Amino acid sequence: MTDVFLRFTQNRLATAGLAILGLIGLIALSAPLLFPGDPLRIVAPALQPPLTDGYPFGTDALGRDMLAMIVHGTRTTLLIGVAAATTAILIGVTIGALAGYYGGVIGSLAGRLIELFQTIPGLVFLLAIVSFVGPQLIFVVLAIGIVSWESIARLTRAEFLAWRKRDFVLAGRAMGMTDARLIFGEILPNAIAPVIAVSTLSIAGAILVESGLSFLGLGDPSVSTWGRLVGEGRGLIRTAWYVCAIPGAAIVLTVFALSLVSDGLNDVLNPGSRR
Amino acid sequence: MNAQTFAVDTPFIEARGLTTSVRTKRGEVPIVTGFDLSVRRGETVAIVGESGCGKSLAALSLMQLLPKGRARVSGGEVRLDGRDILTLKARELNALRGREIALISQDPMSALNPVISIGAQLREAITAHSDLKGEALHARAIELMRLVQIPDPEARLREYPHRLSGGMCQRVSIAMAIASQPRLLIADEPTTALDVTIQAQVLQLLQRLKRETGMALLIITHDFGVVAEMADRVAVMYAGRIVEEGPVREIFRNPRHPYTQGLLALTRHHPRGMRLPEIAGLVPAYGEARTGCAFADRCPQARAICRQLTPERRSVGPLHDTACWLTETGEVA
Amino acid sequence: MTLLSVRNLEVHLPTTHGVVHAVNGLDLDIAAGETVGLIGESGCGKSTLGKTLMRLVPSTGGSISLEGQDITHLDARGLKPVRPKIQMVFQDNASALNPRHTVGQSISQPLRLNGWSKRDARQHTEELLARVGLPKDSFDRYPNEFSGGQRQRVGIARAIALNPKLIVCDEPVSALDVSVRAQVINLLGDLQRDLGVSFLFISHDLSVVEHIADRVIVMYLGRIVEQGRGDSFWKSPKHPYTRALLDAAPAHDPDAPRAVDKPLLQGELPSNLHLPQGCPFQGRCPLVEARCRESVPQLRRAEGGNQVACHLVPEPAEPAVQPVPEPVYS
Amino acid sequence: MASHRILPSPFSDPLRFDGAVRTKVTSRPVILLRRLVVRLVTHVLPLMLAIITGTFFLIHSAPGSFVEIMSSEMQVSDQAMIDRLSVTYGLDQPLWVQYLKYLKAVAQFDLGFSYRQNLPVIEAVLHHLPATLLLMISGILVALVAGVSAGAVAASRPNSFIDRALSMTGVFLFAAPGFWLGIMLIVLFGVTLGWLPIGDMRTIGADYGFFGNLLDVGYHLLLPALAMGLHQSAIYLRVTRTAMLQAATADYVKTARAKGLSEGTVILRHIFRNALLPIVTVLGLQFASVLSGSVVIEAVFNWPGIGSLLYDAVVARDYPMVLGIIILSSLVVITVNLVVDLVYAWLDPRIVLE
Repeated sequence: MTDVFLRFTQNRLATAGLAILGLIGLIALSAPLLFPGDPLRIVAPALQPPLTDGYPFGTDALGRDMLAMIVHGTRTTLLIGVAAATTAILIGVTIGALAGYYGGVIGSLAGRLIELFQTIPGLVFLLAIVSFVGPQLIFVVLAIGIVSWESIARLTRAEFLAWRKRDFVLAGRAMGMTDARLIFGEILPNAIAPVIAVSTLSIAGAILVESGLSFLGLGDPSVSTWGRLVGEGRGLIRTAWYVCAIPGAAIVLTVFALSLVSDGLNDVLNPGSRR
Repeated sequence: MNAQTFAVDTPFIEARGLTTSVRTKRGEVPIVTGFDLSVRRGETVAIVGESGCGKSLAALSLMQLLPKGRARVSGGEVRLDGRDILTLKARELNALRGREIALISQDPMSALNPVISIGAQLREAITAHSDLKGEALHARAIELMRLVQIPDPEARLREYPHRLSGGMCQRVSIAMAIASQPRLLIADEPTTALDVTIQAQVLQLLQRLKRETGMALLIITHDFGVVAEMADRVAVMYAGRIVEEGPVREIFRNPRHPYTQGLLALTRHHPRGMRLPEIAGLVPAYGEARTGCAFADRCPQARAICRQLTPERRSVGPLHDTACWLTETGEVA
Repeated sequence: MTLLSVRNLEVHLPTTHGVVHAVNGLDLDIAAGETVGLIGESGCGKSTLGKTLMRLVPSTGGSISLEGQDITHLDARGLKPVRPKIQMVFQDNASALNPRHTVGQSISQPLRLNGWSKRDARQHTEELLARVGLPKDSFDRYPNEFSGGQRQRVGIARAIALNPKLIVCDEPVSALDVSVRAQVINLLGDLQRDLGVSFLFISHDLSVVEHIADRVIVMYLGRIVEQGRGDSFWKSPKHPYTRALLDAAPAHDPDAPRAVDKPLLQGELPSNLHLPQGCPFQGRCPLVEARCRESVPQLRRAEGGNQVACHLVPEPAEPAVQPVPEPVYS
Repeated sequence: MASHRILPSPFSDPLRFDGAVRTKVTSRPVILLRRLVVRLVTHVLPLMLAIITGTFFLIHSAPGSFVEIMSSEMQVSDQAMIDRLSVTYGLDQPLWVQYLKYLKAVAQFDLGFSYRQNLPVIEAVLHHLPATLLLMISGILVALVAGVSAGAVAASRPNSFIDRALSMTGVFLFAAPGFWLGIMLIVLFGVTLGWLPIGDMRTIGADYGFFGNLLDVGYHLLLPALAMGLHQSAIYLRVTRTAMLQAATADYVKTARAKGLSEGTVILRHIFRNALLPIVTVLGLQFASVLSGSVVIEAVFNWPGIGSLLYDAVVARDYPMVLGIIILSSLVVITVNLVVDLVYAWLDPRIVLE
C-alpha cells in the first residue's frame, strides 16, 4: 500500500490534484468556522464586484456574500457527489460482476440491464425521477446514483470477463471453490483496481450531473450547491458575469482535481493501461 | 549449401558492435551489446537464444524497425552493401525495407492488420516498390499466393485475417515479405506459434522459396531443431551477446561455449526414467546489469575471471568463434 | 490397478458459431503411478479432455470413473471429496497464479479449503516449497517476483499439496525457456517416483513426451487414433497421422534430410464444428480409401503392440503380416 | 519478445485455433443486413419493451395518481369530473389491462395527451425534436473534429510538451460543465465582443429567405454547438490518443513498416484505421449523455428543443409528457446505437454476429 502511495506521489499532476482535493475537503469541513451563520443571509449591498472590502468574491443580486455561499456550497456539493457516486459504485460493481462472471441467463440479464441504462439519457431520466418523487436531497442523491452506475458496470464486466478466463480461476474451481469465493476472493481483488480509478471519476461525474440539475433549478431548494449558484446568476451575465463564473470555476477546479487523481490512480493501480 | 562456399563472398549485410538500448523507468538499458554478425548473399543464418536474450531486438535493429521512443540503436553500425543504414533518412529506409530486407514476425495472426483484407494488404506490399496497377497488380497478388501454396487464392484474397488459420496467415506474411523479391528475409520465430506439422510445412516453404529466389535468410529462433533444419551458420545469443558463432555442423558437433553445450545436450535423446541434463539457475532478467560473463552464474566450469571480465569473441576453428574464457586455456574440449 | 477409467466420453460445447465437437467417443484408462502422454495438434481436443476429466468442462456423454467411483454427474458437494484426488498443472504459469495472492497463499489454498489450520497449512506449504526447489522466503512473495520456471514450480507445489492420485499436466513446459524446461521435467519425474502419482501429460512437444511417458496417446479431432507403450510406440507407429506427426518434428541433426525434399503431411486440422463421416483423418490422409469415408475405424491391436484406429492397418493375428504401405505426402 | 507461445485454450475460445472455419465467404452488405435484422429482434425490441414497461410502472408507483395532480393543476375539484377523467384515462381498470392498453397505444405512437401543452405528446415532441437533433449532431461534430485531431497530434508525440498541453486542456474541458462553458462563451463572444447571438435559434421576427434563414440558424448554432462539443471533445481526445498509441505498438504496424510503406500510409491506413474502432464505440456510448447535455445547453441558449419541453413538463408534473420524452429520446439513442453498431461491424470484419 505504501508502495502504491509512493508511486502515486511520483506523478506530479496527480499529487497536485490530491493536494487541491485535500484543500477543498478542508474548506468543506471548516465552513461553519470560516463563515458562521446562514450563508444565505443578506449582508451587504447587491452586486458588489469581487475584491470589494470584506467580500473577496463580491455579492450577488440579493446582496449575499458569494464567498460564504461557495464555501458552504462545497459541503453540499461534495456530499452529494460522494454519496451519489457510492450509490452508483455499489450498483455498478454488483451488476457488472454478475454480467461478467456468469454466462447464461444471469449474465445476459445483467448485461441487458447495463445496456438499458446506457440507452436512457441520464439527465432526462433523472428529471423524471425527481418530478415523480420530489427534489429532496436523499432522492436526488439516489437518483443520480441510479442514472450513473452504467459506466462502472461496463468496466467491471470487462474486467471480470478478462480475469475469469485466467487459469487461477480454473484452479480455484478445481479445488472446489464456490462461485461466491471465486468472485469475491479471487476475481474482485484483481478487477477492482481500474474500478477504483474510475470511481474517483464517478464522483466528478456525479458533481457535474448534480450541478446540471441544480442549474436548471430542479435540485433540492433547501440546499445551495455550486450548480444552483450558477443558475441563479444566469440572468446577470450582462451586468455581473462573475456571479456565474466563480461558482462554476469552483466546479471546474474540483472536477479537474478529481480527474487528475483518477488518472494517477489508474497509472498506479493499472500499470500498462496508458503510457 | 555449404557455408565455406561463401567464405570469400563479401557480406550483404553486416552489423559491427551493434548496441541496442531500451528506455525503461530506470533510464536507458542496453539489451543487445557488441553484436557482430554478417549475412552473405544466399546464405541462411540462424540466431538462436532464449526469451529476453535480445535476438529479436538485434534483428529489428538491422531494419531500423525498433519501436519508436522505446528502443534505439545506441552504438555500432549496420552496413548494407557498404552503406551505413543507421544514417539513412526515412525515405531511403522505406525504399530499402521490403525491397532489400523483408520481415516476417512471430505471431502470424497479429502480424496482419485485422481490419484490412488479405488482398489489400498483399497489394500494398506489391505497390510499395512497383507501379503495378489493376489487372497486373491482381495477377501478381494471385501469383504470390500460389507461390506460398495457398489454396483457392482468389477467394482467400477477399478474406480477412481472422478467417484464416495461423499457418495460412504465416503464408500470407511470407507472400507479402517476398512481394518485392528482397535479398534478405528476416524471419523472427516464424514457426513458434504453429503446430509441428504446420511448422514443417512453413519451413519447407521457406527453403523452397530460398532455393528459387536465391535470397538470404536470417532466422531468429529458440529451437535448435529449426536451426538444424534450416541454417548454414548459427549464432548463439545469451543475455544480449553472441556467445558462439559458426557453421551449423561445427556448432552441433563441436560446441565450445558451455551454454551451447548445455542447450545441445538437452536436444539429444534421453531414455525414459533418466534425468535430463539441466542447466542450473535462471535465464537472466531482461536487461540485467552485470560484470563479467553473463553465463558465469549458471556455468558449471566458471572461474574467478569469468565473474570479473567479459570475454571477447575469439576464433576456435575455421569460421567458428566463441566468447568464453575457458577456450583461452583450452579447457573446454 | 486402474485409477481413472473413461468410457465413450463425448464433449460437445455449444458456441455461437455452432457446436464444437471437442471429444467424440473416447476410452481411456490410467493406472496408478502411470504417466500417460497425450499428443496431437492444437485443437485436437486434448486440452478439453484434460479439463473434462477435472470436471471443469461438462461432458455430454459417456462416463468418467475415479477409483471405481463414477464422477461424471456429481454435483459440487459430491465433488468435494473427489477434488483433492485429481489436480492440474497449467501451461501459462503467469495466468495460473492469482497475482494478488502471495506464493504461500496460493499453495496453501487447497489445504485451507480442506480444513487445514492456518499454522499446519503454512508448515506444510514451506515443506512443499522446499520439495519443488524454491527458497523458503518465497512464501510471502508475489508471483510477479518470480521467473516462469519458478512460477511453474509454485503451480506444481499447489497441485501436489493434497497428495493427489492424478495430476493433469496441460502443456506444463511449453511456455518455459529451453534451459529451464529440463529442470521442470526432472522435478515432475522426481515427484512421480516419490509420491507414486499418475500423470496425464498433455503436450505438443514429442521429445518431452518421449522422455516422460510410459504410454502415449495420439488424438485427432477428438478421437484417439493410436496408442501404445512408450518404446514400441516410438519404434513402430502405425497410423498414417502418427507417422506424419513424428516425421514433421525437426531432427536436431544438421545432417538429417531437410524438409525441402521431404514429403510432408499437407493441410491443417479441420474444423471440429462439423465432423466428417467416417475416419476423422480422411481429409488429410494420403492413403484414404472409400471405406474410410464410410465408417469410423475402431481402436484395435496392431502388429508391434500399438492400438491403432485405421482401416488400413491389418490385424496382427495372421503370422504373415502385410506391411502397411508407406504414406507418401505430396 | 517472449519466444514461447501460449497455446490457445479451447476452453476459453474454441474457435481461435480452428483456422479452418471454412464457411463460405458472405458479402459484407449481406452480413450487415443480417446483423441489422438480428439486432432489431434481439436488442431494439427488448430494450424498447423494457423502457416502456419501466415507464409504465414508474407512473403507477408515483405518489398520487396523475389524475389527482392533473385535477389540482387544472383546479378541478368536482369529484364527478375527476371520476370521469379516471375513466377516460382507464385508471379504474386492473393494472395489467392498463399495461396492455398502454403497450398498444405506444406501439401506435400514441403517447398520451399533454394537458400542459394541450397537444398530443407525440406532436409536441416531434415539433421540438429537430432542433435538439441539430444541436446534438453539431455538438458531436465539433467534439469529433476537435477531439480526434487533438488526440492524433498528442499521440504522434507522446509525452512531449504539446501532448501534455493538449491532455491538460482535455482534462479542463472535461471538468467544465457544459452550461457553465456556454455561459462563459456567451459572456465572451455575445456580451463582451458582441460577435455572436446569446440565445435563440433564429433572429426573432426576421426573414432572410431560405438560404438566409439557414445561415441565420447556423449563426445561432455556433455557440451552443461549441459549448456542447468542447466538453465532449475531451473524451475523444483521450480515446484517440490511447487507441493510436496502442495501435502503434501492434505487430501489424511493424509489418506495414517492414513492407516499406511511407510513414503517412502507416499512420493513416494501419494505425488510425484501427484506432477508429474504439472512437466509434465511444460515439455510441456517449450519445445518451450528449442528449442529456443538450437539455441543459438548450436551457442556457433558449434553444427551442425538447429540453424546454421537458423542463416545463417536470415543473408542471406533466407525466405523460415526461414519459413520452423518455420513450422517444431512448428510441433516438437506440436508433443511433444501432447505426453505430452497424458502422462498427462494417469497420471491423471480425464482428459478424456476437
